[in-house]
Formats: sequence, structure tokens, C-alpha cells
Amino acid sequence: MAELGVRLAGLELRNPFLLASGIWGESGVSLGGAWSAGAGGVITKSIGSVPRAGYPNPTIETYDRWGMLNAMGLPNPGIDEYPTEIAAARAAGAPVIGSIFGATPEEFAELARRMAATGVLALELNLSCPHAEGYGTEVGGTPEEVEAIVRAVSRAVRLPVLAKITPNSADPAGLAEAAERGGAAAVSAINTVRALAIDVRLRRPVLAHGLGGLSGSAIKPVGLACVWQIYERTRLPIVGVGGISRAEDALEYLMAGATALEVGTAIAFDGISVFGRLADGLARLLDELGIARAADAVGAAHPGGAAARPSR
Amino acid sequence: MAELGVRLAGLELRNPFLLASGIWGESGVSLGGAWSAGAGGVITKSIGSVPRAGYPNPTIETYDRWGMLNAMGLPNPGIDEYPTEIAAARAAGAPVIGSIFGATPEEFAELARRMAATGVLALELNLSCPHAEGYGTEVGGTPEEVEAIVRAVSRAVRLPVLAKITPNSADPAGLAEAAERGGAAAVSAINTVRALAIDVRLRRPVLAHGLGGLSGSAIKPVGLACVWQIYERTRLPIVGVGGISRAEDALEYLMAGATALEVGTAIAFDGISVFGRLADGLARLLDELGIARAADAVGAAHPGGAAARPSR
Amino acid sequence: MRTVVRITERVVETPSTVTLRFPYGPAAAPGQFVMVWVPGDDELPMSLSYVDGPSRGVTVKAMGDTSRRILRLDAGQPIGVRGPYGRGFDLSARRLLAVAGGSGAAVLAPAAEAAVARGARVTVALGATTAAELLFGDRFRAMGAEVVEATDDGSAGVRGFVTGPADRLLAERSFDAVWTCGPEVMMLKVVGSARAHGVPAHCSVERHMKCALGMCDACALGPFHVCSDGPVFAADRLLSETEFGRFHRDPSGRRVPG
Amino acid sequence: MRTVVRITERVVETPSTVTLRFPYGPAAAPGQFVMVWVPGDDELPMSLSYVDGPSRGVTVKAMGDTSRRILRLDAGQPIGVRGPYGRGFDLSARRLLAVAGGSGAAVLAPAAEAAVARGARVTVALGATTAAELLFGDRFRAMGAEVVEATDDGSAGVRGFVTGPADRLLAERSFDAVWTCGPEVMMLKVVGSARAHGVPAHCSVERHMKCALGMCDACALGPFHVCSDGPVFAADRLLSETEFGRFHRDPSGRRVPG
Ligand SMILES: Cc1cc2nc3c(=O)[nH]c(=O)nc-3n(C[C@H](O)[C@H](O)[C@H](O)COP(=O)(O)OP(=O)(O)OC[C@H]3O[C@@H](n4cnc5c(N)ncnc54)[C@H](O)[C@@H]3O)c2cc1C
Ligand SMILES: Cc1cc2nc3c(=O)[nH]c(=O)nc-3n(C[C@H](O)[C@H](O)[C@H](O)COP(=O)(O)OP(=O)(O)OC[C@H]3O[C@@H](n4cnc5c(N)ncnc54)[C@H](O)[C@@H]3O)c2cc1C
Ligand SMILES: Cc1cc2nc3c(=O)[nH]c(=O)nc-3n(C[C@H](O)[C@H](O)[C@H](O)COP(=O)(O)O)c2cc1C
Ligand SMILES: Cc1cc2nc3c(=O)[nH]c(=O)nc-3n(C[C@H](O)[C@H](O)[C@H](O)COP(=O)(O)O)c2cc1C
Ligand code: FES
Ligand code: FES
Repeated sequence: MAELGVRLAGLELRNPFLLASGIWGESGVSLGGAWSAGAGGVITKSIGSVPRAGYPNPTIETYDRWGMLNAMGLPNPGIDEYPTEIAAARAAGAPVIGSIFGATPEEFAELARRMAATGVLALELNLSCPHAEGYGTEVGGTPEEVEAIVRAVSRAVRLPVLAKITPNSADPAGLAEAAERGGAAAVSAINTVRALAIDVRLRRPVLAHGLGGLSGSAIKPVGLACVWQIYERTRLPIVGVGGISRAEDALEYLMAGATALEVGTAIAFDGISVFGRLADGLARLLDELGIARAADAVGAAHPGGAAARPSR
Repeated sequence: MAELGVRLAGLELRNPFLLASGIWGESGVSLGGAWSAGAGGVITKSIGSVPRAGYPNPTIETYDRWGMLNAMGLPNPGIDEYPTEIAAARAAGAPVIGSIFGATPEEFAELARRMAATGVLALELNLSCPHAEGYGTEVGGTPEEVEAIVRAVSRAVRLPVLAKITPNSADPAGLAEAAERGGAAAVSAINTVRALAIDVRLRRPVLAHGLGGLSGSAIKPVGLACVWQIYERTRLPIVGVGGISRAEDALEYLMAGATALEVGTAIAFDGISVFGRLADGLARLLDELGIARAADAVGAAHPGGAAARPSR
Repeated sequence: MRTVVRITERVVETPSTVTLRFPYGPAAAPGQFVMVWVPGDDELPMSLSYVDGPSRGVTVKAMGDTSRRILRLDAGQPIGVRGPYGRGFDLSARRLLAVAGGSGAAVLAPAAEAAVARGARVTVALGATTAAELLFGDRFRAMGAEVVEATDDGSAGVRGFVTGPADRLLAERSFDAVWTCGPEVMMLKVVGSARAHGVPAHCSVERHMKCALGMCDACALGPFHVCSDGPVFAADRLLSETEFGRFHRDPSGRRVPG
Repeated sequence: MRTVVRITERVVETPSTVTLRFPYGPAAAPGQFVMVWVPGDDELPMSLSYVDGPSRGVTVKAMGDTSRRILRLDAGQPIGVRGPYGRGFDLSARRLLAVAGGSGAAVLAPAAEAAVARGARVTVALGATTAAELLFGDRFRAMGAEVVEATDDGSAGVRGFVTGPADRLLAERSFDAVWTCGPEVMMLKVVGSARAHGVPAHCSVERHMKCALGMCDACALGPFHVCSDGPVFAADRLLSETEFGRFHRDPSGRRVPG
């Protein structure tokens, strides 16, 4: 059987499949449940300085099985209460990555310190939510902003920092380069794609917030393009995310250059057992293709493979 | 029966459904065929200064019926030969909009003059192809570039100028604002979304060019978000494009703020007869909802409808 | 993937409760719920009180602002509906006790009907603040169920909470199963009585819901998601594996007592 | 939506022509084509020369660089396949004349087999530059067809183009239909003869292809797209409605003569 374990920014993961931020991520028991279901690690819901209820419903819309639109509005219990949840997730044995969002580099740094104190193994910075006023892409939409936030956080904590970037940019790889300059240990790509749905019978946007973010299979080709370009333009390990629901999707991301992967929307369509199926399926697919370790597939679709990466 | 005719930047269209650039658009007979099949008007393939063969195959990849990836590489017969094709399309009675692409404002302006001389009713500027080196987003990716090109063309010709913008931007509506400043008569949104597919068995990108552009249903929510934002931030008429294959899709775009629509990928999945079905279906849907004219639906999903647009 | 439907009928069931009927296609099972979108307002989970046939229904009790606006909706008005979601009741019991408090009868009535159709004998303990608020008493009687009523003010049936008559019924008779839906403290009591008498109980549980797809974690309850693993749960698992009756989560995901 | 398959067999048919067999699932009709992707190289349209069963095949003639690289592929090597695309032959004729030039026999052989299986009597006029290049002569004979050969150098059959014997057969015998595939000038001649003798003809046409989905316009031929309306066309429509035999379009979409 092919070896699925990967090493991401110093973390040893039993397989590349991480629970994506915002899915099963508010309660520590749920985080532990994703781990029990077979995830290689779990990323928390993005946590802010104070509790946030998020936007009113409707917060989601689905398209058959190929896409989903959401504007949750970053609901979260706030960093004061969140340590209890992390504790529950850690008690279940899950390697936990803490996701945070803030409005300024200073707020990010302070949240990072507090999240680090909970015992998470790494931090993921949400620089990329496309529908939260004052957060997400509004503070992480330019290379300058990304660099400043990543630098502030990297200086504040010793943990590896994953910068989660947006595809809603003329040059997503440029955002990854900025994260690299700021001291990120890895980059996660992608968050959702800015999108909208209208109900023609009710003559209004479906989501209460209007604009939302597209996820699921529909954005897999978009995420792959970002990972591909980041692989060619930075030396950072990449966490691929967007539309992964089958082993083939996962291997596409690995071959495009991702070292680890996140799974979100597939959980809504296929249930949490998708983690077990993805791990089994990837092992089988690697065996079929004669690839001994998931790590050997990373970047394999680039002409020259790993040699295609810029040297420093 | 609801009235489908719309007025776009001075053009009277029998219905809002235009043939999108790049589909059935190289041969004048095909352009005429799209008109005969029921299109409200036709947009040519993007034409450049010299003939271009485009990229080698594979140039396309499909995802079930919800998406398509292409990197044609802007194949086109060149402006010297193209007047013959326009003549054939006009002979068939089709209202023709000429699409052009260039590397500089000067090249755009010269192509515009020559395209205008063929008798087209309007020009569409391709500022948005995501996979053609030296063209498309590479010259129309920033507001400054968009404004300069649109201004050069608007000064060179008397015809209405449609600026076709990219969704691959932190702020697509900002590109539309730039087009408005440059003198555009309308803005077309969107072109394809930067994307990639990998064949895991062959360990390489599927498309010969690697990166390509995603089209079809998958990008409808993305196009709607762009149209929505452009509607709120400019006073330009908008041509909505991206994933329109059913009457509901069309009405979503109208209600988001589009005055006219373009149809591309649906032709690959459903055939050219999709134009007839779209027109019939839209008329029926408008009737069902008690909307007398397609034009009355424009912007209807915005709080305040047309009043939501900025005034000058 | 919402369907916009027009309300075809509005039935005032009690001074604070209204049933809205509307055409809706997808097959549903008793105990399942739909998400009801009131355009311009909110989208709320509502159990289907009419589960079969072309005309479905939800029965809404006046609680906060949104539910009050929902029950003011009239025939002809459009609402968005998606679902059904979740898992309903196990309909195999032969001797059934249904204990309903407040709007709980909304989900127990169609479930009891389905059980009766399969040959079950159903007894209903029906509670409300006052006689006029007793929900679906006639509907239960029409399906052949025996109905024992309780009101806080004693205006009908036994005075006091419905948990009293429920406990008495469990002591006096034999049941294969107890179903209960109502305020959480009521359900806790009913479950306690059922346990004491060795009868397995199922509860229909409410939690704040957003996605209804088992994804967003808003409705997390121990290791479960109420939207996809529930809303109907075996009481044993609720008590042993979850914080049922002790705390729930507000829309931000914070634990709040109760 | 390409399938990557491994070549299972490589058969040298003539000095310049090779058949590659591979497993491929989707049902196909004689006359349809697939897009064959040679990784790192190009993707070309190729008629299916073996249409049924689990093992399909294409028969490739050395033309330019890509076709030469394709026919050097060996068993075990992976190729990408998508399709089948287009419309095949009408198999209802009872007395059929198939006129093949060059690699044209690649598509006419499976079509003739299908016609024979439906009870047709098939005569084949088979042309090539020289005896060794005559493609699928034995295959045609094995299906019971009568084969009349023509070679440019006279090394087998009649000396000269296959259009000569074809015209003679049309003059001497009665046919319901003529099928032809080969160089466009050859097909034009055959269609001329068929017309003169009042027999409806069908041509399998080649044009530059990119999408194969009737979208990109690369294969435009008059009002048709060869990939989706063809590649098999009724000769009458080709002559009256298109520029068949007069010009085609290069990969840029420019008209070029021939
Ligand atoms: C599975 C399920 C089935 C339900 N079935 C019925 C039914 O058949 N009849 C009925 O009257 N009510 C039903 N409810 C309750 C209903 O969804 C609302 O919670 C209730 O109507 C109060 O809403 P409000 O907005 O008027 O109250 P508010 O005053 O706005 O809020 C009061 C409380 O309602 C709850 N609430 C608000 N929004 C939601 C939400 N999105 N999801 C869950 N709770 C929310 C919150 O806990 C809040 O504290 C059901 C709830 C669930 C979870
Ligand atoms: C429907 C159809 C079925 C065909 N079936 C067969 C078959 O069964 N056996 C066979 O040997 N050949 C077949 N061909 C022809 C084949 O696709 C190639 O055109 C031929 O092999 C020459 O390609 P090349 O790249 O080697 O030649 P090149 O030297 O590269 O080019 C020579 C000519 O080949 C043509 N060509 C190149 N690329 C393409 C393309 N993407 N689409 C169409 N033509 C192209 C061009 O017209 C070019 O001028 C078929 C073509 C079509 C359209
Ligand atoms: C309901 C929902 C909530 C999300 N919340 C967050 C979040 O809080 N923080 C974040 O960084 N990403 C969030 N995301 C984005 C996902 O983590 C992921 O980047 C995106 O959905 C693409 O992956 P997928 O296609 O596998 O879902 C959310 C996505 C969804 C669908
Ligand atoms: C095969 C193909 C070729 C295209 N060529 C062009 C082009 O030449 N110029 C242009 O402006 N857009 C081009 N486009 C983009 C389309 O015009 C359209 O903006 C996009 O496909 C989204 O619409 P759809 O989802 O209806 O296809 C092309 C799209 C496809 C699929
Ligand atoms: S409502 Fe989202 S998980 Fe249950
Ligand atoms: S190959 Fe694209 S239309 Fe035929």
C-alpha cells in the first residue's frame, strides 16, 4: 500500500486530507469527529476576537452536486471561549490547526498568540473570505496586506503559519510570494470564489448577504491553477483546497504541487465518511500508478517536477 | 407573450441572447447560422492583426455538463481576411458585433478602425482572455490598462464599444468603472475564469497550454457577482455572460443588472438550438412572473431596482 | 435548490399557532423538516406537519420575530422551501405514547398518523398553557388516538405540565416506545419517566440551524449534527453522548446554558 | 473527460499504416471518430476502424509529424481518448459500393462490416499508391465483399486512380448507395460518377478539429461542423451547401484552397 503520510511545515500528518476551515469546525467534538472519520488533521473555524453570529439565513445555496455558495459571515464563538473546543479536539487525538481572522496585523498577531496558547500545532490565517466586510479579502487582497499580516503573526508566535489566500485576485501567486516574504511556513489555496445567486421568482439574491463564495467541484480547476502557479513561483509547501471529493481530485492537487489538502464542501454532499474514502481511494490510485508515497506525487505534473521550483 | 427585444448601446436586438465570442465565430456562415437559430445578435471570434493558429490540441476539457476548460490560444484568421466572413454573416441578416484583441492601445485602435470598416454594428474588446500570453488579461488586467485601451478605441471609431472584462481580478467592477471612464458604451462580463486540469495518469496538464479558462454553469455564480457589482458601481449597460444555458439563468443575469446576454459553452452541450429554447423559455418565464418585457427585469433583484445605480 | 412555492392555505390552529399549506414535491418522512425562507427575512427549520401528498404543511408557533412574521403570511404569498432534511421517527412500534408540549404536536401528529396507518395503537399526552392552545387534539382523535390533555392553567384536562399525565400513563400501561417533542426540560422529564419504566424514548430536538446539510456545525450536539443525524434521536444516546438538556449553542457557536 | 488507455496491440497494416488497438467503453457507430491524444504531442481526430466490443482501434497513416509519432507508439503506451463524436453511415442500403483511397479504408471497413451484417452486398473499390499500401483488402474479402483494386503504379489491380474502377462499377451494376473516403479530389470524382449514374453518395470528410464538440468553429464547412454534423455527409448537400473540394480552413480559420 502506498504511504499516505506527509510532512507539512514540520507537522507529520497520517494522510494529506485536512478538514477545511468552516466545516465541522465550531465544536471541538466535531473536530475530533472529523479526525475519527479519518482526516489527517483538522483546521478550526476561523476564530475572531469576539463572538460573531454571522449573517442571517439563508447562508447557503447548492448547485446539484457540483457547487455550493455560502455567506456564513464568519460566525464563531470568539477566542475567549474557543480554548475549550480546542481542548476537546485535542482530547480526541486530533492534530489541530487554528484558523484566525482579524482586521489588522495587530489583531491577527494578538489572536495568534492566544490561539497558540491553546496548544494548536499551527495557525492558518484567513486572508481570503470573500464576503465578510472588514475581514478576509478586504484585508488580505493585496500582496502588501498579506505580507504585513503574515509578518506580524510570524513574529508573534513560534508556530508554523499557513497563509490562506484568495483566488479573487489578478495574481494569486503574487499573494503567495508576499506570504513567503512575510515568513509563512506554507500557503493554503484557495478560499471560495466570489459569487452570487438570484432567485428569479422572489427577485432577490438568495443569500441574505447577497454576495457569497463558491466552493465544491466547480472551483477545483480554479484551485488547481492557483496551486500550479504558486508551485512555480514560491518555495513554500502548499495546502491545496477547493473541490476535492474524489481520490483523483486529490492526486491532481498533489501533482499540481500541493503537499497537503483540505476538504470542505464534499462533506456536505458525501458525509464525513468522505475522509475514509479519500484516504483509501488515494492509496489505491497511487498503487495503481506505481507511486510509492503520496509525497512523491507532489509537483509531478510540472515539467521537471520539483526541479521546476524557484531556487533561492 | 412577453417582449424580448432589448436595446443595448443603441443596438436594437430582437432578444437579449448574443452568440458569445469564440463560439461558432470564425466563419461568417456559422455566425449567420447562429442568427438563424434564433440568436439576438452575434459576436465574432476575437480577431487580431495577423492570423494565429492558436495552441496545439488538447485545447479543451469538459466536466460532465457543468463546466468546460479551454485554452484555444486565440486562433483567428486575422483582420486582413476577416471582412469576407463578416460579409457572409451580414448577408445572412445577422447583427454582427466585432470582437478584437491586441497587445497595445494602438494595436486595438487600428484593429477597431479596420473592424469598423466591415460594417459591424459595435465592437467588443477582449481585455480578458486568461490564457493568451501578451493579450487578454495580460493587457487588460488593471483599471489603468482597461481605461487606456477603451479610450484609444473609443476615439478611433464611432461605433459603440463593449469592454469585455475578466473575473480574474480583486475588483472586476473596478475594471468596469475604468471602461466607463475610457468611454465604453457597455461592459461585457465575464470572460473565463483562470483554471487548470491535470491528467493524473499521464502526470501532466490536460491542455497543451497548461492554464486555461473555465466556462459553463460552474462560472454562472461568478459572472452574476460581477454583473451585480458592476450594476451598483457604474451606469453602463451590462452584457452578462458565463454559464447561461436555461431561461432561469438568463433571468438571473437580467435581474442582476444585465441588459443583454451572451451564450457560449451551452452550445457545446445543447447545440445551437439552445438559442431558440432560451428565447422561448425566457418569454414563458417572464409571462409566468407577470413581467411584460425582458427590459423590465433588468436590475430587478437590486433593492430599489434601477434606482440602485449610481447617478452622475 | 430552493423551490419557491405559494402558500395555498392558512389555518389558524390555536391563538399562537398557524398551519401554512403549500404544494411541494420531494418525498418526506414523518419527523423530517424543511428550511422555510421568508424572503427578506430569515430562513428557519420547520418540521413538516403534513408530510405526504401534493399539499404539504408546516405548523408555526409564535416565538420570536421571524416565526411571528411567518404565521402572518397569507395564502398566495411566496416562500422558499428546501429539504426535507434529517431522519424521522422509527415507525415500527405497536403501542406508542406520544408526548407533545407546545408546538411539538406539529411533528408528532403526522408521525402518529403514519404509525396508526401501520397498525400502531397511539396514546397522546398533549400539553399547552391553556385549553385554546392545545394543538392538533382533534387531529389526534380523528386518527383514532387516545388523547390525554394537560394545561398549565387547568382550563382543559389535567392542571399542570404534560409530564405528569405522561408519567402516569407509563406507570399504568405498557408501551413499546415513547416519542416526545417540546421544550427541552419537558423532554428530559419524559425521558426520565420512560427510562424508569423501561420504555425506549425518542426525542425530536431543536438546535440553531444554518446549512441543514451537516456541514457548518451550527447545530452540533455532542458528536451529532441535529440537521443530518437528527432531529429525532434515541434518548439514550442523547443523554449519554451529548450535552442535551444542559446547554446549546447560540448562532455564534457559543455554548449557552439550557 | 478523456479516458487514458494503454495500447494493447499494434498491427502494421501497410508500410505506412498501423492499427492501434485499445480497450474503450463508450458505444460507437461505424463512421464515428475519436480524439486521440498523444501526451506531450497533439490530439488528432481518428476514425474508429474497430467500432464494437471491448477492444477498439484506430488505423493511422503516416502523414505529418504527429501521425508518424502515433504510429510509432507501441503496446503498453498510454494515450488519451475521447468520443466517439459525430454521425456515422446510414446502414440501410442493400447494394453498396465503397470507394476507399489511402487511409479511407480505415473508416469504410468497419462500416462495410456493419452493412454486411445487416444483409447488404458490398463491393469495394480500393485504391493505393502501390500494392503493399492497399489497406484492409483481406478484411474486406473476409467479410464477403468483392474487392476491385487499383494502384497508381499498377503493382496490383488496375493501374491508375481508384476513381476509374469506381466509375466502371457504377456504369455496369446497380447500387443503392456509394460511400467514399479518401483525398477530397478523389471523393469529388466519385461523387461525380455516382451522380451521373443516379446513385446517392456519402462522403466521410476531414477538417481541422479542435473541440470536436461543435463549438469552436475550427471544422466549419459551409453551414455544418464536420465534428458534430459529420464527418459523414450526403454528397448532394456537401456540393450544394458547402465549399467542399474548393477550400478548407487552416488552424487559424483562414480559407486555404483545396
Ligand atoms: C428541526 C427543527 C424543527 C422545528 N420545527 C418547528 C415547527 O414545526 N414549528 C415551530 O413553530 N417551530 C419549529 N422549530 C423552531 C423554529 O425553527 C424557530 O426556532 C422558532 O420558530 C423561533 O424562531 P424565531 O426566529 O421566531 O425566534 P427568535 O426570537 O428570532 O429566536 C428565538 C430562538 O429561536 C431559535 N432560532 C432562530 N433561528 C433559528 C434557526 N435558524 N434554527 C433553529 N433555531 C433558530 C434560536 O434558538 C433563538 O434563540 C423547529 C426547529 C428545528 C431545529
Ligand atoms: C473525422 C476525421 C477522421 C480521421 N480519421 C483518420 C484515420 O482514421 N486515419 C488517419 O490516418 N487519419 C485520419 N484523419 C486525419 C488525421 O486526423 C490527421 O489529419 C492526419 O493524421 C495528419 O496529421 P499530422 O499531424 O500527422 O499531419 P501534419 O503534417 O501535422 O498536418 C498535416 C495536415 O493534417 C491536418 N491536421 C493536423 N491536425 C489536425 C487536427 N487536429 N484535425 C484535423 N486535421 C489535422 C491538417 O490539415 C494539416 O494540414 C482523420 C481526420 C478527421 C477530421
Ligand atoms: C460553509 C463554509 C464555511 C467556510 N468557512 C470558512 C472559514 O471560516 N475560514 C476559512 O478560511 N475558510 C472557510 N471556508 C472556505 C473553505 O475552507 C474552503 O477554502 C472552500 O470551501 C473550498 O474548499 P471546498 O471546495 O472543499 O469546500 C468555508 C467554506 C464553506 C463552504
Ligand atoms: C472555446 C472558447 C473560446 C473562446 N474564445 C473567446 C474569444 O476569442 N474572445 C473572447 O472574448 N472570449 C472567448 N471565450 C469566452 C466566451 O466568450 C465567454 O466569455 C465564456 O466562455 C463564458 O461564457 P459561457 O459560460 O457561456 O461559455 C471563449 C470561450 C470558449 C469556451
Ligand atoms: S445546520 Fe449546518 S451542520 Fe447542521
Ligand atoms: S472541432 Fe470545434 S467545432 Fe468542430
